[in-house]
Amino acid sequence: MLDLPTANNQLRTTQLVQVRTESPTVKTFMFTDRLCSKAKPGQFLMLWIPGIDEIPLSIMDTSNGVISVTVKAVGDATRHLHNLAPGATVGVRGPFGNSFTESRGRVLLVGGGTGTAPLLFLAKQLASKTDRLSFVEGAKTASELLFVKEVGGICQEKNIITTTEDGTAGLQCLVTQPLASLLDKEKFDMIYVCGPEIMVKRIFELTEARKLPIEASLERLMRCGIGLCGSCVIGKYRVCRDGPVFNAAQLREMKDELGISKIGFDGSRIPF
Amino acid sequence: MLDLPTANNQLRTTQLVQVRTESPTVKTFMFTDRLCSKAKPGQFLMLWIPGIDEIPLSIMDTSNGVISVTVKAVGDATRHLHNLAPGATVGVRGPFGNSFTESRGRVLLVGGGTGTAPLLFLAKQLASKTDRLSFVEGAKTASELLFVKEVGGICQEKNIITTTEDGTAGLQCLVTQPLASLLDKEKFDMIYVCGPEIMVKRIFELTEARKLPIEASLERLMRCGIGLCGSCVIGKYRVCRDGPVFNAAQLREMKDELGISKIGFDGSRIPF
Amino acid sequence: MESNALSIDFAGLNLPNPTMLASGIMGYSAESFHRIAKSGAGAVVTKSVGSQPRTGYANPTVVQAESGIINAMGLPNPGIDVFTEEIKFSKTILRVPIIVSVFGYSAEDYAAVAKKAADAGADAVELNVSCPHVKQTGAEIGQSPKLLAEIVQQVKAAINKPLIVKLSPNVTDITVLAQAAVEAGADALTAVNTLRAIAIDAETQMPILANKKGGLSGACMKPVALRCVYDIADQYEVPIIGCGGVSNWRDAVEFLLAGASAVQIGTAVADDIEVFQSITKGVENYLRKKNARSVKDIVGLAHRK
Amino acid sequence: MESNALSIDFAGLNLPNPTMLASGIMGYSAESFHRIAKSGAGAVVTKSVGSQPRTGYANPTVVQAESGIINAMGLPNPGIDVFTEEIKFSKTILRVPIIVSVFGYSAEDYAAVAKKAADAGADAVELNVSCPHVKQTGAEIGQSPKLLAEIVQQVKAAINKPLIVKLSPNVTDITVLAQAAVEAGADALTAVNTLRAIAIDAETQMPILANKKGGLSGACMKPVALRCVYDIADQYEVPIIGCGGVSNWRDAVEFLLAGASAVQIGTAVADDIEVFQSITKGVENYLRKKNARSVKDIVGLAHRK
Ligand SMILES: Cc1cc2nc3c(=O)[nH]c(=O)nc-3n(C[C@H](O)[C@H](O)[C@H](O)COP(=O)(O)OP(=O)(O)OC[C@H]3O[C@@H](n4cnc5c(N)ncnc54)[C@H](O)[C@@H]3O)c2cc1C
Ligand SMILES: Cc1cc2nc3c(=O)[nH]c(=O)nc-3n(C[C@H](O)[C@H](O)[C@H](O)COP(=O)(O)OP(=O)(O)OC[C@H]3O[C@@H](n4cnc5c(N)ncnc54)[C@H](O)[C@@H]3O)c2cc1C
Ligand SMILES: Cc1cc2nc3c(=O)[nH]c(=O)nc-3n(C[C@H](O)[C@H](O)[C@H](O)COP(=O)(O)O)c2cc1C
Ligand SMILES: Cc1cc2nc3c(=O)[nH]c(=O)nc-3n(C[C@H](O)[C@H](O)[C@H](O)COP(=O)(O)O)c2cc1C
Ligand code: FES
Ligand code: FES
Repeated sequence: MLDLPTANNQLRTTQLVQVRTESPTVKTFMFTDRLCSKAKPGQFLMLWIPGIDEIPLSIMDTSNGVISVTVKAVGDATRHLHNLAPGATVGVRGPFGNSFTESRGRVLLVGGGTGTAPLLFLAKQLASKTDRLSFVEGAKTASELLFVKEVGGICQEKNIITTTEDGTAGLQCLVTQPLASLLDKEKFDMIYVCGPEIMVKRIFELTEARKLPIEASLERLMRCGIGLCGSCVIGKYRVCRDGPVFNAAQLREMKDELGISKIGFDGSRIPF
Repeated sequence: MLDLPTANNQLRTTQLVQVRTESPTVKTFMFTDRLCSKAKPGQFLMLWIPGIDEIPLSIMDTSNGVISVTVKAVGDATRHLHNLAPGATVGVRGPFGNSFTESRGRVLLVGGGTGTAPLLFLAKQLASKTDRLSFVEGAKTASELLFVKEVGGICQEKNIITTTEDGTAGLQCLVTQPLASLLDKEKFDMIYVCGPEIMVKRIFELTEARKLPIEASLERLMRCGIGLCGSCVIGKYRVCRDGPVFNAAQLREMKDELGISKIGFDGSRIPF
Repeated sequence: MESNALSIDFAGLNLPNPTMLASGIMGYSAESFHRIAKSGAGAVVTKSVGSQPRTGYANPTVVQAESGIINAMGLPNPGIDVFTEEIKFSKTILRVPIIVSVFGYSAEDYAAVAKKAADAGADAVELNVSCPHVKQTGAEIGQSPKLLAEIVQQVKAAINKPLIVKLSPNVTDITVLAQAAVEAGADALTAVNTLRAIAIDAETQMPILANKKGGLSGACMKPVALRCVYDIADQYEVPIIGCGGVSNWRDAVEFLLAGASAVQIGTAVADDIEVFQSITKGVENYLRKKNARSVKDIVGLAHRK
Repeated sequence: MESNALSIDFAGLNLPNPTMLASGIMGYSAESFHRIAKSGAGAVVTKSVGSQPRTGYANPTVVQAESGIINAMGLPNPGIDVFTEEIKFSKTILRVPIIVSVFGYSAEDYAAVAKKAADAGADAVELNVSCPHVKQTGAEIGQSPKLLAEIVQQVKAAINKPLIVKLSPNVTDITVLAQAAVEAGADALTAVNTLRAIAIDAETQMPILANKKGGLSGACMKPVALRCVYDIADQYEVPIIGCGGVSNWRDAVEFLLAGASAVQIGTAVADDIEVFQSITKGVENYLRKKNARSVKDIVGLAHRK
């Protein structure tokens, strides 16, 4: 059983111990936190950037009690975060949400953008437990392909596919493109997905057509992180509390919204 | 370590499962209570008689998870309690306070009135652990001698002395009277006392004169039971929190008040 | 579940049981209300809606306190015009009453939003009067008997659905506000909204919430909310919904005994969305044990001499 | 322990550290004050004393709440004439200031008691204005700016020791009361007393406290007490003692940051009488870590823009 969300909800402040640049737009931030060090792949935390904002971030690593989050600078909060150096104080709540189930057999992970981060955490956990671990990763351009080295250390090269939109590395296409044939060619016992919602939606269509099991991690506007405020609702589910990881049956229930609309800051439904 | 008082302070309601008449003025009330079933000899509870009062009572027994308290009808609350039958609802807080230390060797217990109750609890605990268990008990008259049978089942007859003021049983004298010679005659590794404060004071004088170890349980006006309100203060100690059991060193510190004055309902010092 | 002992007639609404979702909890979408109803709620209250959309405050909007949470969302809501669709859709799928919580900046504003909500099918309207009033920034409308009465009168005139006024606990004497609301025509009262509070972080030496101050809810405030209900019920014969710190059947029973006819549940949803069901079951057992034939048999019993 | 960083000058009193025993906690005897001082308190406040002895309410006078307790003692106290002896004796054995808490039923009554306390050697007087006022039974004196000002003026005129007014949180706007007290001559404020609350027992269906209603204290009320201090400090430059839910150094620091210059500790004494010492140590470490040379360097920092 997972902890009750309010049990992990106390805000703790901690100092950044390390900041690593992963790409021109992405950095990994490391800090210690006792509660988050027990987090499972798929869970997220709320990171407070004092005086600026508090944002949800997937946990990328917990080894040696050091928590890592991998963040893309997309707006005000993430840009401020990118300006922080080791020693800076941040606040942490969590871990929150459910986690990926632990599958055996042949497993496929599909990551887009920073969605690769929680999948890397998952891959490390599954490495010794699965028969085969395949990884498909996409990005706009070569320099934005995250964790190429780390993934290479876990999966055999023949089980890794990378795509870029500009063709600067791997196949020149969207990450969804090589998937159709891969799914036709190879048998997978579980497909884990994390990335932009449109990508998740496409991949879900592929797995549905083939009746394949899938677990996808979703992102929604989050405020409370503990299932109260309703900001993160999709269909009948709260992404922060019932997710962020959803299985095929659940994704089916939310197909009127998945990749189509989400709840905006004012609670109204806004199209993607 | 004992539980923090506030951890046991939640009021629970429970039903009386049995009421036993011990003497013309004393009854034993039995009920179940999870927290109190872990109580140690010397600890007390606060018993709520709904709509009437809440009073401190020593725990007399916890066997089979059934809590017993032995109560003398002396005023409004205790008389109302005496009128309750099995099935009646009462409220319980506690257990509170410290407990008697667990001595080995030759042990003497001296009880007056309902003060015999916690000593009986203690005697049961010590029976198998001590070399010799002696019991001295006093009352006004034969019918008020409590737990004569139970004490007889635990201590050898030669180690039991009873006194009554009217001579209807045992020696005709105060319980303190046979003590002086007993203490001169036999060696004791610990003397436990519970009863009216004047009795405690006299016995403490006897043990002090002989430099004998003693632990005495005291009674003071109690309201909060958790060390806040100050109603039960004697010297620098709170009977509810630092006691009710005090050792020789502590009794020495409070000798200006022991058996001399106590704090009344209005917080002023009133003489005994 | 729809046992007779549990069902209540509350200010004209028929509730299968006396538990309701409190305003502001998962309160935006028909699907959420549907799920909450399936989790056993006897009625749902929507997030407070105003005449215009509001994005609310920046994060942090929620901070954990000892046995409770402090929130300052800033009333994010899509505005009544957009929300009308959600109300209509909700009515097509919900079997329990939907109560629309409204707020405004003036009596006219309140009345206009309430009317739209009622026209869209709201079974009742709840007035959230704990938001700061424009002309007198900082102070809550729910702290002024005069302002409150004015708003209640206008809203009452604008709708013919039950009107519930949700009172603020941040007042010197809640019975004065209760009286103002009832005399102005309120059909029922919800007692209470959150307690004004703040959380400060020692490390950064600043208030944690982006809005600095917020409202305290959860188990920690129950004794205060219960006292508010007790105080009102002691003086007025108005139907009351108890709200504040309810998280189990015992809490619910305490509110009923204090004089509430129903309870709303907010913060406890975080730890268990099935809380409505478990409370209803617990209350049902309790009624059976006490040989009470109906929830209403125990309402206000704590006031007996 | 008597390090310079920790010692404060509070409204003319010299405290070795900014922690104080709150009124009503072990507050009757010189020996208790002595023990509390040895446990590290920088000052002690006595139980509230009136002109006449009072036996207080029947038990139950205390009931446990979630993360706090509710009490209704009914101001048991021996009356100022008897208590004078305790003050005098306390002065002979205490090395920290003793603040005598007084209450009354009229301005004259307050002034008379305060004068006797001051004459007996009280280092300061704290006015407990959270008790019901005779002419207007039920309402607290601390809820009426006018009554409060009257009392403060008369007491101020009667003594020449620092006068501290302890405010009630059960008001619509605590800054109004703070202003009334300060303008009437209060040298400092204590914020706050307990929150009005009730506990009801589901089994017996009755209020648990003999007095039915009581005051909620402890960790659960900290966010409200902290907000009260923050609100007052936001508007006035008066020395404030934070009170309500302080149980560790972090709580104390939060109150200092909110604008308090010292803190009082009540309920936390139940679980640990050494709480004064551990808070003082924690604050000392904190100041060192923050390179602050004195407690006063951090007072009110949470108000920076
Ligand atoms: C469960 C979850 C896990 C996430 N994990 C990661 C991660 O590992 N790495 C990463 O880089 N990003 C992650 N995100 C996204 C990240 O939270 C947003 O990029 C960030 O909040 C943007 O904030 P901003 O102020 O920089 O951008 P803004 O300019 O404020 O907004 C840019 C976009 O970010 C999104 N956003 C803004 N605020 C929030 C919020 N409070 N909650 C959710 N989305 C918001 C909105 O879509 C918005 O349009 C995750 C989001 C969720 C919900
Ligand atoms: C730690 C402790 C353990 C006790 N254990 C027992 C026990 O096992 N059996 C037993 O019969 N009695 C015990 N007592 C005494 C018992 O609490 C009182 O006899 C009882 O409170 C009397 O209440 P009343 O209303 O019947 O009498 P009242 O008429 O109210 O008072 C009679 C006398 O009882 C004492 N008393 C009254 N109220 C209280 C109170 N709240 N706290 C303490 N004393 C009070 C006073 O000395 C008073 O003068 C114990 C007391 C303490 C402090
Ligand atoms: C996250 C959150 C948002 C809230 N939003 C609203 C709101 O929009 N309107 C309102 O009247 N009350 C709102 N409230 C207050 C609740 O409805 C309720 O009165 C309060 O939380 C006390 O109940 P509880 O202890 O069960 O949570 C909100 C509470 C929380 C925790
Ligand atoms: C048992 C008890 C008795 C109290 N008696 C008084 C009192 O006589 N006068 C007073 O001003 N405050 C009294 N108070 C209130 C405290 O001084 C304090 O304001 C309140 O408990 C909040 O602080 P805390 O959370 O640290 O306990 C009492 C509180 C308790 C718990
Ligand atoms: S973020 Fe509040 S419900 Fe999910
Ligand atoms: S009974 Fe309150 S301090 Fe002991």
